[in-house]
Amino acid sequence: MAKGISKEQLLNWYHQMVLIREFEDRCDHLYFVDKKITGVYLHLYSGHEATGVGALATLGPQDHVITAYRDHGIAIARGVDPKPLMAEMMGKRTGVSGGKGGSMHLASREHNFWGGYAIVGGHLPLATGIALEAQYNETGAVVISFIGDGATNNGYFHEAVNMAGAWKLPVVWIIENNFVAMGTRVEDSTAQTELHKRAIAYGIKDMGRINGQDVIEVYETVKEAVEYARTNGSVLIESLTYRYKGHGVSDKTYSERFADELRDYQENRDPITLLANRLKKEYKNIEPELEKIRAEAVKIVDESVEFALNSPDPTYEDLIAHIYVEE
Amino acid sequence: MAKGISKEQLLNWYHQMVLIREFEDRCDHLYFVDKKITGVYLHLYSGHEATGVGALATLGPQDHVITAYRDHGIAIARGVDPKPLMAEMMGKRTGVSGGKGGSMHLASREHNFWGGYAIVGGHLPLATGIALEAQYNETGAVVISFIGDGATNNGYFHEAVNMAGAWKLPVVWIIENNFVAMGTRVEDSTAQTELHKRAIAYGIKDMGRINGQDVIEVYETVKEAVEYARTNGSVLIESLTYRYKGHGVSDKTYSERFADELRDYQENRDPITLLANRLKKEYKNIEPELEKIRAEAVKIVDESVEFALNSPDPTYEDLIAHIYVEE
Amino acid sequence: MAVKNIPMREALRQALYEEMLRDERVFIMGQEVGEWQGTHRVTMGLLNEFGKKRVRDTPISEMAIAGAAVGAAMAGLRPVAELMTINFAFLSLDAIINHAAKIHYMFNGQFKVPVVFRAASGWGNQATATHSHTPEPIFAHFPGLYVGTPSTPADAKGMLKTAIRSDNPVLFTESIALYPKPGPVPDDVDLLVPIGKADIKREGKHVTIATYARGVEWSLAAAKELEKEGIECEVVDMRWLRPLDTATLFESFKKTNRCVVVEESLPMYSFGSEIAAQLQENMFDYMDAPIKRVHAMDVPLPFAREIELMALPNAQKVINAVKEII
Amino acid sequence: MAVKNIPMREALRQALYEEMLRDERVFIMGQEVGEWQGTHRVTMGLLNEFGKKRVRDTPISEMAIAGAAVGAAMAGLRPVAELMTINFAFLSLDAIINHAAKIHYMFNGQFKVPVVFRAASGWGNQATATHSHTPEPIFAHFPGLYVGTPSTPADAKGMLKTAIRSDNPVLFTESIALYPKPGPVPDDVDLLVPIGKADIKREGKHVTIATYARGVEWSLAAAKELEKEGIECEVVDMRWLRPLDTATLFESFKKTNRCVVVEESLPMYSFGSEIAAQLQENMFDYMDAPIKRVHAMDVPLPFAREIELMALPNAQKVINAVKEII
Ligand SMILES: Cc1ncc(C[n+]2csc(CCOP(=O)(O)OP(=O)(O)O)c2C)c(N)n1
Ligand SMILES: Cc1ncc(C[n+]2csc(CCOP(=O)(O)OP(=O)(O)O)c2C)c(N)n1
Ligand SMILES: [Mg+2]
Ligand SMILES: [Mg+2]
Repeated sequence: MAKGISKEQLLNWYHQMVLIREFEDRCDHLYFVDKKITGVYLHLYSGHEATGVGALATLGPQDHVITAYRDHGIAIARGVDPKPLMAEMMGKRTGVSGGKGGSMHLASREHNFWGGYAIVGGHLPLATGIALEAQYNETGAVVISFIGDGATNNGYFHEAVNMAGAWKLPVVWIIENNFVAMGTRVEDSTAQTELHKRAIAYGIKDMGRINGQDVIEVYETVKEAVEYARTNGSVLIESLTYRYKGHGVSDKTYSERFADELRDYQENRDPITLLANRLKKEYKNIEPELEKIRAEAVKIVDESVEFALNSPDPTYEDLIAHIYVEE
Repeated sequence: MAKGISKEQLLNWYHQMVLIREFEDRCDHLYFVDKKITGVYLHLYSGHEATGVGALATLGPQDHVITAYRDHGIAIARGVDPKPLMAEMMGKRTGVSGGKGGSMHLASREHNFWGGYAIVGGHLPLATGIALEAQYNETGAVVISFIGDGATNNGYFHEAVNMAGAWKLPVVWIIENNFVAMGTRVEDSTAQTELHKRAIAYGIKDMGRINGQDVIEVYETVKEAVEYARTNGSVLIESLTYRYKGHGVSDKTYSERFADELRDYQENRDPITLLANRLKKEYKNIEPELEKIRAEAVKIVDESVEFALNSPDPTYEDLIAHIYVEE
Repeated sequence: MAVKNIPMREALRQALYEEMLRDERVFIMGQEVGEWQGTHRVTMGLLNEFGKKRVRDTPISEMAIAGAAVGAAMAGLRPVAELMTINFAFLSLDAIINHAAKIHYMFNGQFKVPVVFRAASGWGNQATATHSHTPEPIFAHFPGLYVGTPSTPADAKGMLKTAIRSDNPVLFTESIALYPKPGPVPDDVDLLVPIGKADIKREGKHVTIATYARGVEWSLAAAKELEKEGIECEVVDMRWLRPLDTATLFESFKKTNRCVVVEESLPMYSFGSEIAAQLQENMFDYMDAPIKRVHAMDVPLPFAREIELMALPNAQKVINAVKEII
Repeated sequence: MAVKNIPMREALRQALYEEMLRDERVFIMGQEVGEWQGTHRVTMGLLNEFGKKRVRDTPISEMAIAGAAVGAAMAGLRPVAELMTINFAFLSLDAIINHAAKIHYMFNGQFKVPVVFRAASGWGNQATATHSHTPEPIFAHFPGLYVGTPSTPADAKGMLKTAIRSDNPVLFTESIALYPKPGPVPDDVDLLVPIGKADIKREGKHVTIATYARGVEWSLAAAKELEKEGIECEVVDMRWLRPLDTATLFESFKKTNRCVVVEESLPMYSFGSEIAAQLQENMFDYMDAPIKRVHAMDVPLPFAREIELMALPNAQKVINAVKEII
């Protein structure tokens, strides 16, 4: 495993994945128990960590990232400070989007993280447009655009990916196939369950299916894809992953409905455990380091909650600000 | 050629194809010269005859047909009387759509011809829905839905075909690939120029590319497709054909722009000439019969023009009728 | 006839259940209407009852959901297509306006399109800008479509049943905030509310409040407060934005000579605009004061609870508007 | 400064040409804008001038055309996305309303979306129901977007230039009927018409005619006729439906105390509704008569020329409306 990937890098990924998991668990708790997060549109990334972290590890700061509403983990993997992220969950003035976007609309301009978007598929042509700018200005940048499995059945997907294909735009389209869209299984929404094959319809490079639970496999495939896209145009990857929580916090019967499958994933295919086991196998006595990382993640999340709770609410002035750019 | 296809059937196809060609040439003349057709949204089917005629020859009266705005030839091939068709071109009260639909919105309920539609791609989910009724009521009927090459890049195509695939609905999707959408060539609008391959994206049967200029090849392939669709669900066929006129009558520089290509098609790959040559080869002394058919077609078109010209205009009562079903 | 107190959600479910029992051609399609039991639980239990043929989970394909429903309706079925929330119906706009609403006319009556598009509507639950629309007036701009949206469980049941039985396409929206609210519903399988008929939800003589859906709740609350001060409001629930029952509205206005329009939607080119325009045009001689409009603030709706609530209409805003013209 | 008499089509072309020369970030995308030279010939010659990078023919993908333009604008370009006709913009509604108009707000100002959506609008040329919309009011319902539509070549050029230079998203529609009509245009590369500023196209004291785009032509023709009878109409070309210049409108109304609203669009929940509502609400004490509305008939528009023309507004209908309230 891990050809040419340093221990440091692996530990960094481990850190990010654990941080995401902790952040999401805390969001869950803040919603259900503490009632400090009140917005019911709260979609957690738990289970998907390896895909987000492995994919974004391939990018430089000049590259671009965009995703749908399941965006917490993507923001963290892109290096956005958890404090303003947690503040956004609570609708605080100090949130990344000033409390106006909420969980589904995190973004950070300075990280070239172009946001989470709540209309299924709506961000896909935005990815095409952002890539067009890269090509237009010859910046050499690449866009990674995440896509839910369910979103691939939407007209936006078709039009956006086809246009990017026709214009040879540098986008790595990554389908995060967690096998379900809300409650609809992939096989119930299309007769083509191998979603990567949709690349054929657009004449773009099909990089097949990967094990999205394995951060190293994700990293290596996406790395190749990013290099390809930088010069040759769009690529499609299907990353097989799994959603640990309900669709959003309103989906309360999820863990019953899929109890067995869920247990199987958590026990045998958990991305964090997988990476931990590999690290343990490769590097002797690494346990204390992993423990330290975990403790650190908890502390970061604690601090983010602290920060959010102590932040002010937006005011009437915020309500009426930014409807238009002042000119 | 023509295994098991009777002379009578071939002559019938010849009749239909010639009738379409005559009808379209007359429309052109009525628009440009006689100024009796005034609507500029007038898209002629000339050049496509073999695809429409060959495909619809496979259907029974209980089956269904739907298409886009390039619908004159489809209506004729489905057996709709040219008189009310021509009347519709002129916006007469006796037109198939009472003069309210015009060239782009021909339909005949009694022929299960569900219409031409002017919004690119807009009729495709209608085809899905009509097929759903067939499945729901177990009528055994099949839907043939025609699609322009340009229309395959629209979200409607993706969603409609995917849904039909997921639900195993009996639709034969026929792409009439005339290589161009208005002025945009297929290769400029997608990196996947083999449009039939889009079937893969939906897990439906891909019946490949056929020579859409050859009525027999069209007939045989679509026949197989219809049989398949009746029990197994959707099929996609790409029929390669060619547009003899501009996109619509407003497209006046077309025949200059593509002069060479156009000449090549007209001289070497004309669907009517092709069929005539085959008939001549197969059946001795058939020329007089073909001549008779041609004369007959001219007469039918003459009569349709006569009928249309002598028909009354719609009135104010027509203007306000059928906004809603009275109930 | 028995009358039961049930939430609007349940009233809608009953309407669907009864109409599906009554007419085999009626079926449901939409995202999560089946296994999931409906995003807002309106289709709860129906999959079990009627099976997958008549309760169809769809892909996330709003164009095809609406368009296929149109096709199925033309072919003789009676689809009830759920668009989950009205926000996603923006993606169905062409299928609804250019197809459902125009096909009967465009083909000179050859085809009927007896389809119902159902969608949850409204905001105030931190759903943020893209998920916080009440755009019924946008859809009601176009002829060929009926647009209805109920304010009580009884209306919900009766209007939805009428919509399903209608041979015309209907956009039917349901206020998310009203789903759990109970109200009396007569136990009548033929409970029908005529299309295009408004309903006076409270009589009064000093001012007419023209409203619909969730606006009725705010208006009735305001009326209750104002009563204490001797101001009697007549609350006219328009129920249908198209056709618009101006007759009932005008009748009320002739009595009160004053009107406040209350809606959850945005201010411009909206419900309040049309009502005000109609009244001043047709009731000019009866106008004792300008028509006032209460509506959402003219902003994309934000996430944070505090400021979102500032932007939402409420009873107090209705009271203030009434007082301005009384 | 030189003034040239040119058709609106050419004025628009000049605006595009000059802004593309001025700012490398400005580019055009849309169906048939390049090789075909524009469906309505507005982009004629621009491909030759600027090449494929800056004049981009697109697939028939209205969702992606609008959405990709939004993305490119966020990333720093200044796209002018042509949607061929406004009818097809129904398929772009979500990208325009939920994305272009909301992104600046939703992300608290982090991103700007300096995109212009251009589309030909209007009807009366037998385009039939699906191709005969003037739905500008629908789009103008939503905050975050500007909506402009010119009535003269000079306005066309000045407004489009302003739209392109604006940091905000603009929906810019162009009346198909007005494309060939000539008018004087100052030869000024900085000809700019401020966003949200109405223009009095004719002064008068007896009645205000509030209108826009093609309505101006009908209104001016009506005014000319009415002048013969001593009725002086003030024709206010609103130019922008959002922001709406009520100040200019109110100023005019204070003088005339009467108003007719003229639009090419459908009657309900439309431009006339909003103008009438605004006037009665804010100018109640100045109202000497009800505001009258002239608009398309409330039907899906038919093909046959005879009956289509019956449904279209015209100068005579404006004259009749004015006479009703004078
Ligand atoms: C256009 C649109 N339709 C429907 C919805 C409601 N919705 C939100 S998320 C979702 C499921 C998306 O599933 P998928 O793309 O697989 O992403 P996942 O949630 O699994 O990450 C649906 C149907 C929406 N937000 N937008
Ligand atoms: C949604 C939509 N976009 C654009 C148009 C304008 N338009 C009409 S026909 C056409 C080209 C369609 O080409 P194709 O699908 O290849 O069919 P063909 O004309 O070749 O038969 C276009 C762009 C339209 N009518 N509808
Ligand atoms: Mg999923
Ligand atoms: Mg074509």
